Amino acid sequence: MVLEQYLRERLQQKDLLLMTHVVCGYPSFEDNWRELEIMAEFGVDMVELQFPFSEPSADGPLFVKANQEAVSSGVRPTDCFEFMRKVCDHFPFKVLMMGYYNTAFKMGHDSFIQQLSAAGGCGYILPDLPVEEAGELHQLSKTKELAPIVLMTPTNTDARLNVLGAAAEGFIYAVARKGVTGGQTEMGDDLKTFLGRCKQYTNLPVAVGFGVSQKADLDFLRGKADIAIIGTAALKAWKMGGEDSLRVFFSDLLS
Amino acid sequence: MVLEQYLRERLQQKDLLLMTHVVCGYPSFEDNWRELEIMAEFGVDMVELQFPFSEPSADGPLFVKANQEAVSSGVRPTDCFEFMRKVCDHFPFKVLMMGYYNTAFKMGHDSFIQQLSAAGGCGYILPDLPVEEAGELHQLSKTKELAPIVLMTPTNTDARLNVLGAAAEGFIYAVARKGVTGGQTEMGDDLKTFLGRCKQYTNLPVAVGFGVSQKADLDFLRGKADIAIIGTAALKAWKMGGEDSLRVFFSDLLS
Amino acid sequence: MSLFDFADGREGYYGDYGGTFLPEILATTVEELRLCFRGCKEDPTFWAEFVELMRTYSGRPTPVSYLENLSNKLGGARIYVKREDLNHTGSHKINNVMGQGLICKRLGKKRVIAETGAGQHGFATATMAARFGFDCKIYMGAVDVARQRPNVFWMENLGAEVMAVQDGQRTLKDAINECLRDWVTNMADTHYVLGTACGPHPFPEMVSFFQAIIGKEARQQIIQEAGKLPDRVFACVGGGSNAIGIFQGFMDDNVELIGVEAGGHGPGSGLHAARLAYDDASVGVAQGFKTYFLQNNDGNMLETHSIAAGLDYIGINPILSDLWEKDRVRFEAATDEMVRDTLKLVMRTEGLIPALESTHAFALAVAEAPKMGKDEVILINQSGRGDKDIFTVADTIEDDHWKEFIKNKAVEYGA
Amino acid sequence: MSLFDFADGREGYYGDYGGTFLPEILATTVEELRLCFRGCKEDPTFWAEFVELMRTYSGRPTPVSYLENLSNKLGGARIYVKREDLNHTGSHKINNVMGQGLICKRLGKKRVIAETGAGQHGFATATMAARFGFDCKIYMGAVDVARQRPNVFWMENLGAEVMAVQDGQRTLKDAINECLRDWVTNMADTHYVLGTACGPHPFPEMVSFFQAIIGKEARQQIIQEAGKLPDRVFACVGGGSNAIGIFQGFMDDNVELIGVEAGGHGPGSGLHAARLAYDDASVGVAQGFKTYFLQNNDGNMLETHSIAAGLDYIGINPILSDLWEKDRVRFEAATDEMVRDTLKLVMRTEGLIPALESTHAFALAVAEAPKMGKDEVILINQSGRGDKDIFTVADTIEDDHWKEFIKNKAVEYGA
Ligand SMILES: Cc1ncc(COP(=O)(O)O)c(C=O)c1O
Ligand SMILES: Cc1ncc(COP(=O)(O)O)c(C=O)c1O
Repeated sequence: MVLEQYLRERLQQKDLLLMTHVVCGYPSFEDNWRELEIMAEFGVDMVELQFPFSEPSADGPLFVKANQEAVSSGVRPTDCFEFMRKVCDHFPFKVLMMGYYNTAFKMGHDSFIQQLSAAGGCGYILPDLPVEEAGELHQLSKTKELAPIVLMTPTNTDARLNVLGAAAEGFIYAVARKGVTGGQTEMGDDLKTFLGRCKQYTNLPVAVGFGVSQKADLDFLRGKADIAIIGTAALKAWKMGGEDSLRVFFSDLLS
Repeated sequence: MVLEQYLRERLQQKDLLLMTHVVCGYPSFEDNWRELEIMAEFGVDMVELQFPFSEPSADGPLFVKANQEAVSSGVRPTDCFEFMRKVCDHFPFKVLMMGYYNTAFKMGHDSFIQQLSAAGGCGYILPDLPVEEAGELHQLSKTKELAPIVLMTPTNTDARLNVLGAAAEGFIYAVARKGVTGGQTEMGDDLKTFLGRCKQYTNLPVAVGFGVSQKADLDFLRGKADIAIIGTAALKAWKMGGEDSLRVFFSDLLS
Repeated sequence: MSLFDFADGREGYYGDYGGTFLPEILATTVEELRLCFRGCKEDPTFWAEFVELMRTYSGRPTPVSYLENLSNKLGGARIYVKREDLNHTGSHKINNVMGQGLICKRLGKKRVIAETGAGQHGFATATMAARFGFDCKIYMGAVDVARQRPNVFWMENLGAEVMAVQDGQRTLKDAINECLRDWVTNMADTHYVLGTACGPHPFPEMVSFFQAIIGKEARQQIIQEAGKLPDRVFACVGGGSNAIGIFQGFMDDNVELIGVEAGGHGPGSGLHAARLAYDDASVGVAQGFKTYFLQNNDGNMLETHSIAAGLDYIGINPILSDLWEKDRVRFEAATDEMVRDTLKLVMRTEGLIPALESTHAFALAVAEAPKMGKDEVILINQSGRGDKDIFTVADTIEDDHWKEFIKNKAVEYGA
Repeated sequence: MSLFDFADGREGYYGDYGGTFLPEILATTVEELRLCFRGCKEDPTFWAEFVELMRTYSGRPTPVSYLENLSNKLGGARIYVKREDLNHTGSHKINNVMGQGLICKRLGKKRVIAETGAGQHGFATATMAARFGFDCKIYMGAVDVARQRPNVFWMENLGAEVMAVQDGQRTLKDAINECLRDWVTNMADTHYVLGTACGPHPFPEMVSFFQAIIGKEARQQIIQEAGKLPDRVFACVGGGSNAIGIFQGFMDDNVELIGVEAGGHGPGSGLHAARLAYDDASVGVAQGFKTYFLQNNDGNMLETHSIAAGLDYIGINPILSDLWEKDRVRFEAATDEMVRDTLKLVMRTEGLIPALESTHAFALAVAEAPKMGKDEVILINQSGRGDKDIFTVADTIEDDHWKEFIKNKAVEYGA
């Protein structure tokens, strides 16, 4: 797989990779671009581009607002694919589509895979699409070497982690805690145990998301996971002070 | 009986007697007095002094208001008896107590009869006291030669009129129509028939009340009844223009 | 014990109370009504027709619910509730009203009138009139019209004309006077649907007859649910129809019956409607019958007050006056404050919202239950539901969100 | 015909519709719920416990009433009504809610959350929580909080916390999203009491299971009352729980089933909530399940509208989507205007005040009855009572007295 291979290569050079997140068209595609430039500056390895959806039920307040404002300002999936194409052409990091299943369902699985591939994406994260329902889409993904990202969570039983591990490709998205995006996560023994359990059921690189926001979190994760996912924290920084504060955020994070 | 005898004597001289009505203390006892003076001037034969009650459910709007205002300005039954004493001492006409049964009930039958007699009244009209319930009071009345006035109404069956006739003393109060005081009454065949029915069941003089308000009514009643009862119409006249308009009212009525 | 055998020959009297004190013009109408009612009462198919109507239209039998949480919390008697709140239109008033609808049909009349205080009886009567196809006019004191607008709204939409009575205190008793005035004028085609077990004979008997359906059901149900007869039965007493309704089920049993009146601001305050529980009432005759009234020494009626509009009445069911004197029914009063607290308790503990009237019965049960044994059983009559009381309850608990909401609505309406 | 045998092995699917589309974090919780529900469904004592609870607490069985006046007036089919309005809290929502209360108890959880639009489901859930002793938080769109304040008032007084949701359109669908967010955070001690037969499996099946009590009762009752099965059964469809509830009673009979959606301002207006009756919806996946949604070509949800807040929803019961495609259920829509007229008609003719939601079902029945034979029978599900709608109804009929009353109240409140 393209994505897994990419990650493994990067992991040769860095002990903890970084994936960041951008909500397409929020506040605007121009802002997105400037965010991405900074992320690239700081050597981010992967970026999720979230396709805005009207019912973002797994997201926390900040992303909910971002989704809604993007939808109501008229951001459409075609705009997002177009933007993705430009991003992939220009930046060195890998790009994943992130969003809710209805966006893919409504355009049709075929069309979704086709367009994602054409836009240069190398996978997708659809948090409301459980593996049982993902069969056809995962199958189609293979034809374009796209990685369907599977999430593992602390509430999953071992049996369930086994099923999830078997379905996963590219990397595992390990959800650091219960709840929606944007809350606080305690980096402690529970998380460590959980990540240990994940590793039992997958050989793929493990990315940790939900509440990763500062240097200490990265220090904690080093050695226990392969990728840190920065979501809400970066958007917060951007909203606070644009480019300057996003730069400060990343330099603190990676200091 | 004192009252019946008085009426029979008067009927020797006039073919239709007149009974009028005053709500004690409304608008004031002074007003009452001036009304009575005019009534006396016009040769009225009998007057009902209504004792104000808080629940005057058989009265129409004008008398309802009169009752309520009198009650809330503090007019009490003792005041009414006192006033009656003065009226009886001063005027030639006969005076009846008119009111609701609770006034008599609450002071006690004995006390009621005693006070009424002491005040010079010669009978009482309690429209919410049916003859079945009036036994004790009627009995007591005899000791003081007070006449308990019984009402006959157009809805009564013959059997009922018979019962009413048997219980009556002084005169019969014939209610000219359904409804409460103060409405319009059609002086026509129905009333004629009804008065005919009344006469079948009583030898007492018959007074007609409810809606008698003008000369034409008196003309109609002459020969069919013995007494005309003027209630609301006189109060209306008084309220419109005091002494002057009450005088005009009576001179029109008796012209 | 039959309340209505009139063995002493004084039909319509319960001890010294009751009777018929009406203008003579109504004698024939009332006699006609009395005879019609007698016929109905003696005709077993009539009761069956009534029960069937209430079953299919109003959802009877209403259940008896066990309040386990409240019982445990209070730590004494087991508390059960007869759920008259589940009736169509939300209170026991519908029992009487549908019964009188059947009577009105038998009388061949086409128009009904009714007084109403809280609006529950007017609402029920308007409903009955719509269902039976009668014309309907509801008399309601102007003060009550102003404070019970939601009920007025529904009455009008059900096709009734609602007349705001401007006389007297402009509350329930004045509405009754207006009804009597309408009736003496229109008795030929009009039946007066009196809303409680007051007024001239045969009303107390007739209303009790229909409301007896509560007690008949409740007796069977409580035996089934609780495994025994109740030790005490609590009912609120306005005019006294829901109370006599449930009490009749237990007349011959060793069951203590407790009527709960509106204590308002408490004894001595002059602001209450407790006729028997406090010392302020005396025997009188008004509005067609003899009973205890809140009146002054001259026999003029006093102002009354209660947080519950439906209990805010000067007189009381003459049957209850008699049963009280005979020590068969105990009388207590619940103050406005007790009622407020009890309502909150019952809502949170059991998910029930009793009408403010009914909450009076709950209040006394809550006060007495802790002192009773765990093997003892209390039965409360929940005469109605409290949704209707939202304005009153919101006012008394000073709910700011509600006030905000109303203010915003007013602005929407161009205030 | 069993709707829930899942003979094709795709548990939770009804044809192409249904399924479970939730964040992975909820997988274990939903599986636990599914297993608990399976256990309950297979345990006959559970159903008996549920029926008993509904009998003693909510007054079930609710009756079936014959509307003789309306039938005669329309001159066609004989019209009967299943009276879910007589339930405790005033609608069929309580059936589902009490059932889920029992489930929650079995799960050993101590806290419930629920979304609500009109407020009926929130009111019912707050009631259930008080009765079961659960903590309770109700999510309600801020727009709905503003327009349904009376229900909010009672929820709060029943001890629930009501959260005004400020996201999205700030109506029902946004409240569902908020519930899902709460649930993914607090699933360990919290049960999500979904209010209609939508959402992820097992909710559609579970809600249908409890609401089936309507159809079970109704089938027996209509045979008893009308002497035959109905020819047509009408139910309004918001999420689709009362409809599937009554329809299940007649699945295997030769009975036409009609679901009535919110036609709002009519077809083509863009202001309605008709998923199946009009052409505007398409299949999608949102809020945990696959069904027809009112969405645009990108899969983003459209704004919806109805005079009845409880019908104002983007999606529809997946079982009904399937039954519609299989021609087992016919779908129609009633416009706001039809609903207004029908409400007036039903109030004046029969003394019933159906909820605006339920009035949609009446509207279609009234439209079709005249064209049916006198020997034919219509059964309408009156899912709730309309008292709760007083603000909406008063607004739409522009009642000036009501507005005056509110303005005066506002002044009293210091406006
Ligand atoms: C719910 C409810 N309970 C009780 C009453 C009091 O009436 P009664 O004493 O006749 O039952 C009323 C009167 O309106 C009422 O609405
Ligand atoms: C009275 C009533 N009927 C119907 C509905 C619609 O829901 P459903 O389609 O799930 O029965 C609601 C929803 O709030 C309601 O309150």
